[in-house]
Amino acid sequence: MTEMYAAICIAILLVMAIALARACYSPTVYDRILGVNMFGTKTVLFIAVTGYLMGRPEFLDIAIVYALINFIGMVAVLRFFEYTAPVE
Amino acid sequence: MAELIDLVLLAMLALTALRIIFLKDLFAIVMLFGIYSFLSALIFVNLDAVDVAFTEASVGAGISTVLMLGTLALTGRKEKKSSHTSILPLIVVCVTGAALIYGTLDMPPFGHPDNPIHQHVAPRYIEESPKEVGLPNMVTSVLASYRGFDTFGETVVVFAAAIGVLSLLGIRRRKDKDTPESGLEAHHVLHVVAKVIIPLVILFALYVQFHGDFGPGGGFQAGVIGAAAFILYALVFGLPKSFAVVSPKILQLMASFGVLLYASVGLYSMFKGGNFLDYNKLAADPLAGQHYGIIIIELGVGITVFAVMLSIFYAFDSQAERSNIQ
Amino acid sequence: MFVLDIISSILLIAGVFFGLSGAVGLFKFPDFFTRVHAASITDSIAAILIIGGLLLQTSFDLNTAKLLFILAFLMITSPTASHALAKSARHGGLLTMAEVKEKQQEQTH
Amino acid sequence: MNFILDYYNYWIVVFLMMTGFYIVISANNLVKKIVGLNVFQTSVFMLYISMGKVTGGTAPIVAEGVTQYSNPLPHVLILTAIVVGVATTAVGLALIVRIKRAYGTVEENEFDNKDDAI
Repeated sequence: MTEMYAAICIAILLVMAIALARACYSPTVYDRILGVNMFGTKTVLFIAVTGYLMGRPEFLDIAIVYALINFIGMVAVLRFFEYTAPVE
Repeated sequence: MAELIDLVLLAMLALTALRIIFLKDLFAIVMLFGIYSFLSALIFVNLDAVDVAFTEASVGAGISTVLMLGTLALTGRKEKKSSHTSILPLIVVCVTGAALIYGTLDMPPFGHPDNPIHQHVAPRYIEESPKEVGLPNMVTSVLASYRGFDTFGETVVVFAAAIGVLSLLGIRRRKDKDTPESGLEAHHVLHVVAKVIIPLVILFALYVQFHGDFGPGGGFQAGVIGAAAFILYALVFGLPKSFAVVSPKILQLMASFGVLLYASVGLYSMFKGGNFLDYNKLAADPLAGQHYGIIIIELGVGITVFAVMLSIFYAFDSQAERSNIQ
Repeated sequence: MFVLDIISSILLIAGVFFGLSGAVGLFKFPDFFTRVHAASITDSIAAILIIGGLLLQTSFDLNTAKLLFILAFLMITSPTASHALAKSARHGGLLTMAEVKEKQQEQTH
Repeated sequence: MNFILDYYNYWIVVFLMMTGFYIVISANNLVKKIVGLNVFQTSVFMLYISMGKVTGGTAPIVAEGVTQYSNPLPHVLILTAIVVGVATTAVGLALIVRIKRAYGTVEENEFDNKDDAI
């Protein structure tokens, strides 16, 4: 099962890299937010899988924090974004 | 496998930092900074520092990003063309970097068990702390018991930061009722979901607070997560409603109460005939004394951090709302 | 146990497949709203499949509860975030590709 | 390859540190400077945590059947440093808000000029 987890980890890392690329280079500001959000949810899954890969799955708490902070960051971006006029 | 993940994550971190230099849109910079914090927390998980990852994910990625976004709402989101020449900084940075890289070659190799850092003090913490303090989480025992005095200092620094921010900005309440509702009032789905999420988050904060002795977590993290729940409430429903739930006055009282709670544990142990923050004297059984002491001071830290983070957010958000309504 | 391992492997691989296809969609689709569609739907299904795969490896303890909590949390927040983002993009005046084409045609006529 | 793996973490730390340093000294906008400071700060955290890692070790929380733990001391130092770091960042941002109110700008050269005009 360990090899399986390792392969899944690498694949999720790949997805994260693509989402990061979208966040770095994006046509509109909304695409950037989308990339950041996708990056966040994939990190949650990544931590969950690495917990099993390393054999210490009790650290799933960190994944919960990630999911929570990702959502709050998203809401904060939307909220303060209304104050600053879009440029693109 | 851990090395490979480490390699990839650090490379992603470096690329993110590099991209921050070249972006001109401050909004994008702050969002990339959020990713940067997330990535560094992931690396901390991979390097076995779960408690640090917990803190970095909640504090660095959560609170810092929200505060920076609040500042951007006040200062505008475009960086203007710099009048500096960028050659001189580049030379300075390259020379310093080269010197530092030269210095790293003398460092002990990464991850080797015989490195000097692992020879002194740390073995004692690893071997003795489960017996002396009786907690499985060594980070909590070192933080709260062995280095309790240090942690007390950090708590006071956090408290001082709140005083600094409040004296610079202040929290303004709007008196007139006619001003338009703030918050994301157009997003009805968000309102419903926030109502479901917030109790869960507060519950999770309490779990982190009291489970910190056995798993990753503790007062610092729990305080920040609790504050994040109320920040979410303030973001979605607007500041006036949030003031009705937790008023800034109560927060100021809570912040000072937490610090006093921490200090009073120290004074009580002196009163019982020990040194300052000597938990062994708190109860007849030294182990039980350690338990009481750690739970109470973690509670103090949690209350202070919660109150400080939330009042700092109030200060920034009330400024942002005020200037954007005018 | 062997059967469980196989089932959870299948779930994990399927989850990663959907995750990857969503990431590709993030670059391949023509306008913002289709990209939101790609990202949000695959996000949800990937979360369900991967956490489902991990759930089969637990033995009904605290970890199971935590995984279920993460799953529930993601199921609530991730679609909400996508919805709010798409809504504010719409309010911010972003147009779909079809609308952009329509506008261009109007201008040329 | 071993040589690279032994020092890779430190090199990335130096790179991040220099990136943060460059942003601080070259950026004109004060908010960007704060971001640079935070990048710098995180690189220092990374250095400490890298030094605390033991290959084959695990997180310093007692578990059955584990003999090798990573060093908990850097974790404690950095945990508190992160919280203090965000507190100082908040003070810095508050100062920026005040500067914006006093000068009407947060670009370094612009309020320098205004100072000279007075």
